[in-house]
Amino acid sequence: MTLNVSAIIRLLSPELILLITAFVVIGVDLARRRQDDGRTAATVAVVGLLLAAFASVLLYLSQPGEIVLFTMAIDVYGLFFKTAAFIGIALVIIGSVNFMAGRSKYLGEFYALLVFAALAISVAVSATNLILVYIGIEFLSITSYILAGFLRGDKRSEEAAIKYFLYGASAGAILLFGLSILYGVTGTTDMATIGDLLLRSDSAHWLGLVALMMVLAGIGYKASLVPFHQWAPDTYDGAPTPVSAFLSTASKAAGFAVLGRVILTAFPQFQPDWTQILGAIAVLTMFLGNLTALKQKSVKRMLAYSSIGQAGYILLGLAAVNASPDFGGVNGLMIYLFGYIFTNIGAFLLLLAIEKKSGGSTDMEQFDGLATRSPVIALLMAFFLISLAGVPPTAGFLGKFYVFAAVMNQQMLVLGALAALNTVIAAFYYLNVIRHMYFSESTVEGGVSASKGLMTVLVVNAVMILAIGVFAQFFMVWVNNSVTMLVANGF
Amino acid sequence: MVGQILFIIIAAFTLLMGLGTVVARNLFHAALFLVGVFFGIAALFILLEAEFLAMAQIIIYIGAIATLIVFAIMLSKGMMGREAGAYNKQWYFAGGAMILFFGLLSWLLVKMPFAAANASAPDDAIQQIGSGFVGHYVVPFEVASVLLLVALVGAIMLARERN
Amino acid sequence: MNYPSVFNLTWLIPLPTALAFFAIILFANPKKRLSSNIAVGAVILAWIMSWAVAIVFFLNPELTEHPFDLNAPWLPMGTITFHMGVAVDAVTAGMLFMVGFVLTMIFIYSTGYMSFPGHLDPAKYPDAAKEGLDPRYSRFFAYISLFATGMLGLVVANNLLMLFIFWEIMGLCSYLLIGFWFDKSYPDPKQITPKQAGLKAFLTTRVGDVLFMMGLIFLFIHAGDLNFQAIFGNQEFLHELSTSTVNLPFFGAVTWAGLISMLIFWGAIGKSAQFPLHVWLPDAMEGPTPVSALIHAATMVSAGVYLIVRMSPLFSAAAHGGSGVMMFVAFIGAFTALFAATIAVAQKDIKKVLAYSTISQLGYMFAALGIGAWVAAIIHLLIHAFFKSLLFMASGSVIHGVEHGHHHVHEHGEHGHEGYFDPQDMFNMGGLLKRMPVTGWTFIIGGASLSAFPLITAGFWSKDEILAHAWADGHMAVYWTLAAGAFLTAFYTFRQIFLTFFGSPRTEAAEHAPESVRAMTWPLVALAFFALFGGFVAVPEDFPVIGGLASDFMAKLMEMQGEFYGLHVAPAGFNWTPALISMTLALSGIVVAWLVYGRKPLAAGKPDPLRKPLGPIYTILENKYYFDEFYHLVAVRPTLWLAQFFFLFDRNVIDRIVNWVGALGRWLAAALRRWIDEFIIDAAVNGAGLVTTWTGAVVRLIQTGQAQNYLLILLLSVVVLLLLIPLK
Amino acid sequence: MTVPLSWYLIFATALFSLGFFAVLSRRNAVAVLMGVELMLNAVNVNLVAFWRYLTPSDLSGQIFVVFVFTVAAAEAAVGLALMISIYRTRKTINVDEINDLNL
Repeated sequence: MTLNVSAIIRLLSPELILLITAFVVIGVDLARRRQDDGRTAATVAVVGLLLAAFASVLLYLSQPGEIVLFTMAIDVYGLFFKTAAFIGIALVIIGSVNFMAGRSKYLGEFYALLVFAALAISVAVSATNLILVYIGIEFLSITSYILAGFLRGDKRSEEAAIKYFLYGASAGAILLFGLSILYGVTGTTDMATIGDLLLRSDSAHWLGLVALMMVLAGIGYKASLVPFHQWAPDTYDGAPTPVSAFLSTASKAAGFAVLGRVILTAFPQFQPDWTQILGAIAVLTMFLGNLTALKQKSVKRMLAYSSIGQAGYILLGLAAVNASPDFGGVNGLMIYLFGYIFTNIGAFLLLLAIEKKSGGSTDMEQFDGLATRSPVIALLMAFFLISLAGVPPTAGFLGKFYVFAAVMNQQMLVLGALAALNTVIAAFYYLNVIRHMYFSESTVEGGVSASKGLMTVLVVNAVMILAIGVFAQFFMVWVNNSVTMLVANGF
Repeated sequence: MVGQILFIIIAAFTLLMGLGTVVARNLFHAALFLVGVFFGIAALFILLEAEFLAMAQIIIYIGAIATLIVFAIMLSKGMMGREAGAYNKQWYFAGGAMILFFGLLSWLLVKMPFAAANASAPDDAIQQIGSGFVGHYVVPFEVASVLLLVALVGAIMLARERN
Repeated sequence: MNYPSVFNLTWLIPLPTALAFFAIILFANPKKRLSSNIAVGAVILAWIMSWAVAIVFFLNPELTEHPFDLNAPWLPMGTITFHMGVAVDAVTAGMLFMVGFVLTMIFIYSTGYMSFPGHLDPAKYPDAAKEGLDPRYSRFFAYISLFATGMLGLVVANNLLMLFIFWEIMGLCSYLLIGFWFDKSYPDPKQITPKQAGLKAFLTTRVGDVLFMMGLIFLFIHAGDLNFQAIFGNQEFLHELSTSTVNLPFFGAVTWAGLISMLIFWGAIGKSAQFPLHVWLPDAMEGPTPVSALIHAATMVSAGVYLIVRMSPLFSAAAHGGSGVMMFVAFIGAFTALFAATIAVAQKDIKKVLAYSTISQLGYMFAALGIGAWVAAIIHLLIHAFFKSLLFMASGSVIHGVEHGHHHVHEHGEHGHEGYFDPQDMFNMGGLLKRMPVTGWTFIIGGASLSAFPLITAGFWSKDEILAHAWADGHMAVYWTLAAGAFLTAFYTFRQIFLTFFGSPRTEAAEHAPESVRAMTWPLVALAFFALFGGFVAVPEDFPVIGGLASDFMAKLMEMQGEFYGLHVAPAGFNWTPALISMTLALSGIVVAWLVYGRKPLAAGKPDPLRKPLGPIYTILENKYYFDEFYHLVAVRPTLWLAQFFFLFDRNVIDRIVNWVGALGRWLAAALRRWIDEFIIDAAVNGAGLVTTWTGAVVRLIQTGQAQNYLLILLLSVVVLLLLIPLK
Repeated sequence: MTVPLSWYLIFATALFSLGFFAVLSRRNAVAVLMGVELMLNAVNVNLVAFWRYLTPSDLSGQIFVVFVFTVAAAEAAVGLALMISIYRTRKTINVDEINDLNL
C-alpha cells in the first residue's frame, strides 16, 4: 500500500493533535504561570483532547478497514478505545482544575502529562508490533509514575508513586522477557505474523505458552488483574484523586485493549489455554476485589478495590471470546469499559468534593446523611454506584449483560454462576454507601459543594451513563464492528 | 571452541559482577559492580557481532544510567545511613523463589529446539538499523523520543529543590 | 388490525410518575405539600391512562386474538436488533386496572399517613414536628413515585428484558422504602431494624434476580429475541426448546425449556417471597405502612406471580418436554401457602400476620399456576391485591391510632414513663371498633374477603376457583394442602380481628386511639368496595343461582387470552364437594377463632390462649421455624469465612509464618467463641447486618503495604503460571 | 558459532533472576533499581542472541534492544528522581519503611 503524506497525516491525526496540544499546553503555561492557576493550560488540554477524540470519530466514520501504518493499526478497535480514553482524560482534567490549583506549582506539566498519557494510550492500543507494544506500555507507565507522585512533599502521593514504579518496572521486565521469547520463537516482531507462524509450528506451542504467561503478567497488572493487582489499592488510595480516576479508568482500559489485541492477534491458537487461565483469573479478581471492598471504611479505598472487582467482570469478555456476531465477548468488553470509564471517573471525582469538605478524608462518615445535606451530589453518587452495581438501565447493566451473555454463549456455566454470585456481593457494598447517604443521620454539619467544572463533569458522566444504557443502539452499532476483527482472526 | 571459552569467561565475569551488585552492602560498590555487568554485556554483544549495540551499551548504560545512579546516591547522602541491614525480611524466601524461577524457566527454554539459521551477520547492520528507525519503525522511534522528553520533564520536576 | 387509538397512550403510562420522581428530588424537595401534590397528581394521571387502556380492552374482547404491540429498536446485536416496547393483552389490561387504582389509593393514603413519626425526637426536627409531617416527607413521595414507575413499566413491558429492568428498579426502591425509617432502633437488639430489613430484602431478592437474569440470557441466546409474543407465538421454537437438552453438573441432562423456566421461577420465588426465600418479607414490615401495602400486597410481590403468568407458555412447554418444573411450581406454592399460614397463627405484630398471610396467598397463586389453573391464578392475583392492600392500610390506620393514643396518654402524664411501647402489638389493642369505626369495618370486610367468607366476598370466588381446579384435575395433595391453608387463613384473620377490634381495650393507648384522618379512611372505603364486589367478574357460569345473575366476563376474557397463548385453560366447572368442603373450612376457621378469642375477650397482660395447648409448637411457629437462624448458619457464616480466606490469601503469608500460627489459633478460638455466642445466645442477629459490622483486625491483614511483598506475589504467580505448562 | 544458543538463554535467565532477587530483597530503593537494570540487560542478551542465531538478516531484534535502552534510561531517570523526592520528605528510601498505605 502506498500512502502519500496527507493520507498519513490524516490517519495519524489523533496522535499528531495530541503531540501538538501537549507542547502548546507547556508553552501556554510558561507564559501564564501563576496568573490563573493553570486554567488556560487546562482549557487548551481539554480542547486538544476533544479535538483528538473528534478526529478519531471521523476516522472511524471513514471506515478505515485494516490499515497498518508503521506498526500502528488504524482500525475500529483501536479508534474506539482512543475515543473513550481521550474523552475520559478530558473529563478528568475539567474535574481536577479546582483541586489541583494551589496544590502544585507545575500545573502546566500536570495537564501536559495527562495529554502525553493520552498519546501513550493512543499508541499502545493500536500497536501491532511487539516493539510498539512495549514502548507504548512503558510510555504510559512512566507518565503514570510521574502523575501518581505529582504532589511533591505529600507522603501518600510519593508512596503511591514509588510503589507503582517498583511494581511497574518489574512487571515491565517480565513483559519484556515474554516478548523476547515470542520474538525468539518466531523471528519476527509483527504480531499478526507471529500468530500465523505459531499456528503453523507445533513445536513452538510450548514456548508460546511461556511467552503468553509472561505477557499476561506484564500487561495484566495494568488492568489490575489478580494476582497482579496489589499495587492498585495503595496507588489509587495515595495518588492525587484525579490521577486515581485516570489510573482506574483510561489506563486500565488501555491495559485491557492491549491485552485483548495481543492475545487475539498473536495467540489465537492458544484459545483453549487462555480461556481457562483468564476465566480463573477473572474469578479470582472478582472475588478478591469484591470481598475486600466489603471491609473498607474509606470510600476511596473501597472504590479502589471495587475497580479491581470490576476488572474481573471485564475480563470475562475476553475469557469467553467467540465468533458469535451477537455475543462475541469482545463487544461486551468494549461496551463495559466504555460505560465503566464514565462511571468510575464520576465516582472518583465526586470524592474531590467530599475531600474538600472533610480536608482529605473519604471515610463513610463523610457520606452520612449526604442526601439531606446535598441532595444533588448524593443523587449523582447513588447513580454512579448503581451503575457500578449493574442495575438497569444504566451503562453498567449493559456491559454486564453483554459479558454475561458471552459467558453463557460459551456455556461456561460455572464461570457464569460465580460471576453472578459476585454481583450479589458487590451490590452489598455499593448499597452500603447509598445506605450511609440516605439512611443515616449526619455526623458532619453542612453541605458539600462542588466547583462549577467538577459539577459539569459529574453531570456529564451521569448523563452519559444513562445515555449509554438508554440509547444503547447508537453505541452498540459502533462496538459491534469490532467483531469483524475477530472474524478476520479466524474465530 | 575459542568462542565457547570466551563466552564462559565473559559470562562468568558478568554473573559475578551481577552477584556483586546484588550483595554489596555499600551502594557505591554495588554501582561499580553494575558498571562491570554493563561491560560484560557489551562484550557479549561483540561476541554476537552486534558492534553497534555494544557501543550504544557502553555509551548509554555506563555513560548515562550508571552515572545517574551514582549522582542519585551522592545527592541523597546518607541514603544508606541508618539501615539495619541491606536485606529485608523476606530475602531468604525470595532467594528460594528465584532459584525455582531460574530452574523452571531455563528448563522450559532449553527444551525448545530452536532452528538456528547458519547465516552470517549482515555487513551493513548499522545502516539497516538506521533506515529501520526512519522507515518501518518511525512511529516507535518518535514515541521513544517523546518518552525521553517526558521522563526529562518529570524527573526535573520531581527532583527539583523545594523552596 | 386497527387498534383503538387510546392504546398508543400505553407507553406514556409509566412516565408521569417518573417525571414526578425527578421533579421532587431535584426541585420540589424543600416544599413538602408541593411534593406530595406532584406525586398524587402524577399517579392520578397514570391511573386515568391505565383505566382508559384497560377498559377499552375489556370492551373489545376480540383483541385477545391480536394483542397490541408497539416496538422501537434498542439494542443491535450484530445480526439482530433488540426491540423495546409496550404490549397490551388481557393480562396487562387486568393488571393495569388493578395497579392504577391501588397505586392511587395508596398515594392518597400516604399523604395522611406520613405524619411526624413517633420514634423521632421532636426537639431534633422542630420544623417537621410543628408541621406534623415526616422530616423526609418529600423524599418518601419521590421514592414511591419511582416505585410506581417500576410497577407500571413492568406491566406494560412487551419483552422480558424490559420487564427485568423495571423489576430491578422496583427492587432498588423497595430497599430504599423499607429502610425509610432508618433512624429507628429498638431496645431489644435482636429485633431487626429498618436499615437491616431493607438490606435483607434487597439481598434475598437479589439471589433470585441473578438466577432470573441467567435464565433470561439463556432464553435470549436460544430465541434471539425476548418479545413475549415473538417467543410464545412460535410453537416450533417452544417445541425445540423443550426437546433439546443440556448437561448440567449435579443435575445431569435437562431440557433447555426446563432449565430456563427453573431459573426464571427462582426470580419469582425471590420477588414473591416464596419458600425458601420468604425470609425478607416479614422483616420488610419495618417500612412505613403504605410501603407494606404498596410493595408487599399489591405490586412488587405480585410481580413474581405476574412473571410466571407471562412465562406460562414456556413452563407448559417445559412440562410437555417431561421436566418437572410445573410440579415444582405447584409444590413450592402449595407448601408455602400452608407453611406461611401456620406461622401467621402465632404472630403478635398486626402487620407480621398480614405479611405471612401475603406469603401464603401468593403460594395459592403459584400452586394454581403449577396445576395449570392459569385463569384462577390471575383472578386471585387481582382480587388479592385489592383486599390485601386494604388490610395493610387499615392496619396502618390502627397503628397510627394506637400511636396517637399512646402520645395522648403520654402528654397528659397519667402514667409517667412506661418504657418501650409497641404500637403494632395486637395484645396492646382491643375494642378498637368503637374508637375507629371506619377502619374497623373496612378491616373486617378485607378480613372476610381474605378468609373467603362464602358468597358475599370477592376472595371467596377467586380462591374457590383455585380449589375447584385442584380438585377437578385430581391434584389431591395440592387440594388438601390448600384447603388446610384456607382453614388456617380464616382462623388467623379472625384471631386478628377479635384481638384488635373486639373486647375491651387492653392498654391506655388503645383506649385513647382516635379515628384516622379522611385522606386515610376514604381510600379504605374505596378499596372495600372492590374487596366485596370485585369477585363478581369471575363467578363460574354453572354456579347455582348466582351463576346466572353475576358476570364472569373477566374469567372469559382471560380464558380467551390463555387459549391464544396455547394454554389449556378450560374452567374447572362447578362441583359441590370441593365447594362445600372449602366453605365449611373457612367458616369453621372463623368459628374456632371466635371460640378462642371472640367469646371471652382476652384480658390485658394475659398471654395468647393458644400458647398453652400448642406448647412447643407455638414457640416454633412464633420463631418462624427458625429459618433466619438457619440461613445465618449456612449462608452468611460461610460467606464470612470465604471473605476471611481471601484476606489471608492476599497477605504475604510467608515472612510471618510464625506469627501466623499464633494469630490463626487466636482467630480460630475467637471465631469459635463468637460462633457459639452467636448461634446459641445471639441467634437472631440479622446476618446481613453482621457483614457490615464485621470490623477490626482482619482488615489489617489484607495488604501489608510492603511493595516487595507484592512483587514476591507477582513472581510466585508467574512461577505458578509457568508450572501449569509442563503439567498440562 | 560454536556457542549453543541455549547457553545465552541460560545466562540471560540467570542474570534476570539475579536482578529480580535484588528487586525482591534489597531494602534500598536505589539497589532495587539496579536490580531492574540487570533484568533489562538480561533480556537484551536474549534479544541479541535470538537475532544473531535465528534471523541475522532481519535487524528488528537489534532495533528492539535500542528501544529497551531508551526505556531503561527514561525509567532510571524518573525512578531516581522519585527516590530523591521521597528522601527529602522521609529521610529514607528503604522500600520496607515506605508503607503508610496498607489497610
